[in-house]
Amino acid sequence: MEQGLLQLWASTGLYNFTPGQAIMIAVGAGLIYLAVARRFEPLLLIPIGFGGILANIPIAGIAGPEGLLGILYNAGIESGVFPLLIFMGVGAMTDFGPLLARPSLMILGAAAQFGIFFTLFGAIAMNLLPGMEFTMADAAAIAIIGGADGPTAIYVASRLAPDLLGAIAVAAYSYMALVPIIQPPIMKLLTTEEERKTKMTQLRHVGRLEKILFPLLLLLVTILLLPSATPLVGMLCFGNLLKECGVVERLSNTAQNELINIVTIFLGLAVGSKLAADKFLSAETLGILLLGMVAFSIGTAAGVIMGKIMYRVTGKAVNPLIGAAGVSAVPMAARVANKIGLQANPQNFLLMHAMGPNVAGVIGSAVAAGVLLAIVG
Amino acid sequence: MEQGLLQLWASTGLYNFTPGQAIMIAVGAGLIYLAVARRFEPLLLIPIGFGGILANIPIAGIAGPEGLLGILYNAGIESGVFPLLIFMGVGAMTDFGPLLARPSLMILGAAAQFGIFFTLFGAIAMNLLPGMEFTMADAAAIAIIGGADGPTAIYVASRLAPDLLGAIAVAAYSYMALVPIIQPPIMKLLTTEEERKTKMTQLRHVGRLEKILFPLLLLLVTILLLPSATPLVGMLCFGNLLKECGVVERLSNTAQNELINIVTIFLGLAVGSKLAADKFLSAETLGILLLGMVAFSIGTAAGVIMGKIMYRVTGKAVNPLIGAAGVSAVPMAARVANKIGLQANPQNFLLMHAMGPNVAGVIGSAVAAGVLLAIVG
Amino acid sequence: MEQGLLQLWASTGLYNFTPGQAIMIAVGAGLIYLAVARRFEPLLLIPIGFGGILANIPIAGIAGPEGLLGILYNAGIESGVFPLLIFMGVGAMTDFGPLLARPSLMILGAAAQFGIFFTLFGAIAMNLLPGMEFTMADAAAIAIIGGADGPTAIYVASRLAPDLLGAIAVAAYSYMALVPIIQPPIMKLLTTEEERKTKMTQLRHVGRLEKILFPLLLLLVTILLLPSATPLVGMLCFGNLLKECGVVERLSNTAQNELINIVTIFLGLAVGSKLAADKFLSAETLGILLLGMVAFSIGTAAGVIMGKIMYRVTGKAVNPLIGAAGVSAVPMAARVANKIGLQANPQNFLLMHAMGPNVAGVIGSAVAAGVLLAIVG
Amino acid sequence: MEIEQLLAQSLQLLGLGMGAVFIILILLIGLISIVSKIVPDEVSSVAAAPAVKPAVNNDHIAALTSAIHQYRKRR
Amino acid sequence: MEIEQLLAQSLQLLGLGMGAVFIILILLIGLISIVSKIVPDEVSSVAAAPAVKPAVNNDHIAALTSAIHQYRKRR
Amino acid sequence: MEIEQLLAQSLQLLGLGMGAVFIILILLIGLISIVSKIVPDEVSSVAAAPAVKPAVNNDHIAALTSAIHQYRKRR
Ligand code: NA
Ligand code: NA
Ligand code: NA
Repeated sequence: MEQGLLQLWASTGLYNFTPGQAIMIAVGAGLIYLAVARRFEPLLLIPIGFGGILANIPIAGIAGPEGLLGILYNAGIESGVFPLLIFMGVGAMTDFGPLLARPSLMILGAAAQFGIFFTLFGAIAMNLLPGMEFTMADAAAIAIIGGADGPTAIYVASRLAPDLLGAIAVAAYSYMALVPIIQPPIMKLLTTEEERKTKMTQLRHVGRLEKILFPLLLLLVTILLLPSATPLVGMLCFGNLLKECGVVERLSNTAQNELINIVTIFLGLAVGSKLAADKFLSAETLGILLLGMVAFSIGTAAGVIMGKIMYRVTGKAVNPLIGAAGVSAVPMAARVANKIGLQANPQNFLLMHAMGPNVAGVIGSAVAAGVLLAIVG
Repeated sequence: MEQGLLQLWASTGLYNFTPGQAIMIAVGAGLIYLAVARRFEPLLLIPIGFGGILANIPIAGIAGPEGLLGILYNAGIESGVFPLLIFMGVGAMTDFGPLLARPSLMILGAAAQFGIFFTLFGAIAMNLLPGMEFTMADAAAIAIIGGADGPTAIYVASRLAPDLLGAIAVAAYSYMALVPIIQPPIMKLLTTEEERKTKMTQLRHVGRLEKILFPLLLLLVTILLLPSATPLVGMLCFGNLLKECGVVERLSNTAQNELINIVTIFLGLAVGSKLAADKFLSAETLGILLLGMVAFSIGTAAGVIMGKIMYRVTGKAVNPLIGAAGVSAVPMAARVANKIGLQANPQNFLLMHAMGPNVAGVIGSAVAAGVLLAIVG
Repeated sequence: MEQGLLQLWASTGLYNFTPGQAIMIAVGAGLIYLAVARRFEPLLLIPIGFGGILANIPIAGIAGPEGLLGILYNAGIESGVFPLLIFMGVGAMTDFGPLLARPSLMILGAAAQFGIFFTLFGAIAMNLLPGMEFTMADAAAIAIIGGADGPTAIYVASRLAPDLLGAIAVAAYSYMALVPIIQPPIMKLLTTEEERKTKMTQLRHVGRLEKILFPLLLLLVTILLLPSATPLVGMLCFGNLLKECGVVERLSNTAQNELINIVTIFLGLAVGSKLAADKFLSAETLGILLLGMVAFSIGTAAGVIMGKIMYRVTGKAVNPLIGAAGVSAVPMAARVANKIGLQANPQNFLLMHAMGPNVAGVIGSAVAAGVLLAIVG
Repeated sequence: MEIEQLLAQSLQLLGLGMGAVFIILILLIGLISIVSKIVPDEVSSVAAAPAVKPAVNNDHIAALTSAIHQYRKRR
Repeated sequence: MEIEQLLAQSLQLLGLGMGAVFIILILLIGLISIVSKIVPDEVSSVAAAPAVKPAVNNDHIAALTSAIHQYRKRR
Repeated sequence: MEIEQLLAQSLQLLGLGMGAVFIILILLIGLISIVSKIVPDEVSSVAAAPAVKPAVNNDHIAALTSAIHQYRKRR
């Protein structure tokens, strides 16, 4: 009996906890709090936070190779399958109409990717600080946070720096949720009241055939110039083709509902498995959080500055605020541009105009991911 | 031609049948009959019964390592993934409100787990009979039938005694279906007419925040005291958090509909793969069926007796009948308590009062499973 | 910088394309065109065509063992899981009522399988041509195209001739889409105006219990006589039992909606992975396309001729046109029979009468698949 | 294998295959006809009732138990 | 193992198991009771609002950052 | 690798990466503009019709066949 009691006691969490595990369980709970009370990207941060709690339970080994989270991680993230399926679902949910109505605004979605590559440089420069040791692969994986796109970040991190995946995913989704906090001051700082008041002309109607052809064109260009981006871009295009072609509605519905929901649950739990204390509680995580913030800010600034250039070039036909939406973070960044525009001019509805650069930003960061995978991977 | 005919004849089922296979196909058909005509847990027993038929087809090897059922078994049951996902779905479908409204009734859900541990002892004692050879792991896997909870039983059996999994799952779901037959006589035997007439006061309203916090509290306690139960309890809590937090409705809906349906189909077929004649048609199966019945009966009795204790302690504020719901078998056991209560007093609606012990029984048997896995596993 | 540019250039598609890959990307786009603009089986041909494009992207390796398509292929087609799950969904969507109402018409579904076995002979005979080298396994896999049933063809091809799978799947689905072109001339050639005018008496009502028993009877007969067909037939019967038993509606709904949609997406993409240029662009593919056409035509003819026999035997109670529906290609072939019937006699509605042979054709080709797997496999 | 052999084998498969298909489907026709005569026109009330009460006897366990006994006796 | 030993072990498991079940559920009863007293009757307006505006401060990053600092100090 | 080398490489990546992003998106802008001019304002009636009758010619097989022939000739 005594022996059994001892065995039971030795198998309690109380007996086996490490301080790191306790802290990480608190961090997981904190993510859940932010997701529920503050609506921080709850679809991802609740599963990630809960997965983080499960991963740090002593003895149970839920994040180990034979535990549920470990199995999900190996099957879906190490293989790259989950982020690609999410991207398919994103494609099936995305309307590229606003982008097609005024394709020149895609340039804003390109400019905002400057956040990614500047951050790459910044991450390498951080090696000058003591205690930081980022390889080029680490730096690339961190930089992709600046893409403001969750599945892209997870896909790249799983390929280049799996050990940092937990921190990168948490940073990416957290900053996406923080876009309404991070972006406005930068946008206001870089634009004049007059610029912000700029109204834009209504978007032209886009025909169905153009919408069907777009994913195929996008894939074609990516195939010709950057095959390493085709897994991501390809699945985005596939999902979008399912949506736009109009003849496979049942597949499109499944891709953007049940399938993406199932994969989101699994992906979130599996990402949570990388919130194990020994990997997460390190100076690198602080660096990642800092660099992620830099990436978002620089990306926003680059987008706005390109917006100012277009404002001049087009003779005030483009409101520079929509440049900030180029970071992606769909549709949050477009909403922020709309809100700041309304503050300057209550008749100034920028939402649909910002959606073009916004979805262009998704393409832009997938392309950037392709470059990083091709050269660093 | 002749050779071909012979080859074809030698590949017929008629040529290759063993008597055991024929009997097991009849057993599978019997389970389907009971599920369809008698509504014995059809969601599980139809896939299990059909899987049992498929598993016993000669030559085809459907339950073998390269057959569909074998693949599903290895991917989902040996790994533990399927029962855990079912548990997540159960969590997303369960309203812990009645339990939170009157938490003291959880004690009834604890008492009913006596059925599990008494049966463990009984299974070991059965070794005194000739022809029975249950190891401690076998006994623990059989005992968990007394938990009256299908996924818990499958999860524990897959870890401790995979060879007995088929019989254990069949017994667990069959007895869950038989709850309206097994429980009433025991309940009536142990209670007086006056006790059964006891009315209970209406349950208090439970706020949303309490419901959100409950799964986290439950997980916390389990982490601290019994980490070996956290895979099961954790997924139950995760599912329940998805449901209650209110910000991820699409994930909650998927967890309690499409995902659990898909997993139920796969789980049932995979469990059926363990109805192969050579494993199932043995004295052990008879023992399992007998012990399962004992487990249910003892669990019911223990719950009712604890109910009688609470009846006295609380000054007749608790109807002892709801103790029987503590075995879980949600929501059947709660309905039975309600029905017997109505027989004694047509104004006596016990359903919601019995739901508290009922869902507490799910937690209780997951905890019991954790103890068995920690000490025996 | 130069080095980086060179590295990037050396990683472009433009630098790495082979002519075969470019052609196959065009073929993939062509399949998508036919699916979207001409409604050629879009549910399958869009994923297959898109998968074909992805599989032929240089460098990216999407169809390789670590690429998404390769992973899906290994997990779902090499294992046989995907076609079997599709068959389950087909079972859950199929109403065998018309077949049960007049079972004698199943003979038409048997006769149409002559297309399969004649094509087997034809494929072997093609070896007499230079450049063709079909083994018996290849021939059997090609012949099954004549079954006019996609999942059956993919299942058999994956077991007998995985290298030919891409061409076989494309041929099978293309000809299924072409049924309204291929069948009418054959049907008109072999029947007289008077025969085509034949009206058929209304079908009797079929009770629920008969519908529940049918999948079990079908499985029983298959088990006894042809176990090698039981994976396919078994899953068809399982799906149908879920539908007809009436007590597991949620499983039936999931099997015929979300689950089959998810598997269709994965199956299509995975089949596309076999459209790699080096396998597809060969004389064999031409042979397969030719033989597939022969198989459909012969199957149609055999069905119609058996229809003419029944027309005589029954004293003009059977319209020979419905024999053509025996090839399966559900429900297209039944619709074609209906249409040709209406052309001969505007009051002659054959649709429901043709559905019996139509679904019998599914069973017939699954049985034929079992024979091929038993003897050739 | 020589082409002649392959051709012979494929002819044989043609015969066997069509034979199997016809035998199985004809057998099925027979079984369906028998069932349709045995089975009452509408399904038995037990199965059709929308919310039937669960089993009223133990024939389930009895069935399993007797199956096992039967099997063990035969061995 | 001898049957006596097994029986003894299973009796021990009975005690330990029921003990664990009761301890955990009783602990939970206590915690739920405490929570139900602390928590306001209806959920705080922040969480209940159907379309709350996203976070208004940086306590998120602050939380993570301080967690890491705390941990690093302890090591 | 030395930190100087890493910094140089990352600067290079910055140039290459932004270059690739701009080239691809600008190319896409051009293609979209061309397509929007070529494509009729509303989709062709063939594709838009809700229940189009299936293919009326054999251009499908023709396409595949010619693709294969073309390829085989080139080899
Ligand atoms: Na982006
Ligand atoms: Na229980
Ligand atoms: Na067929």
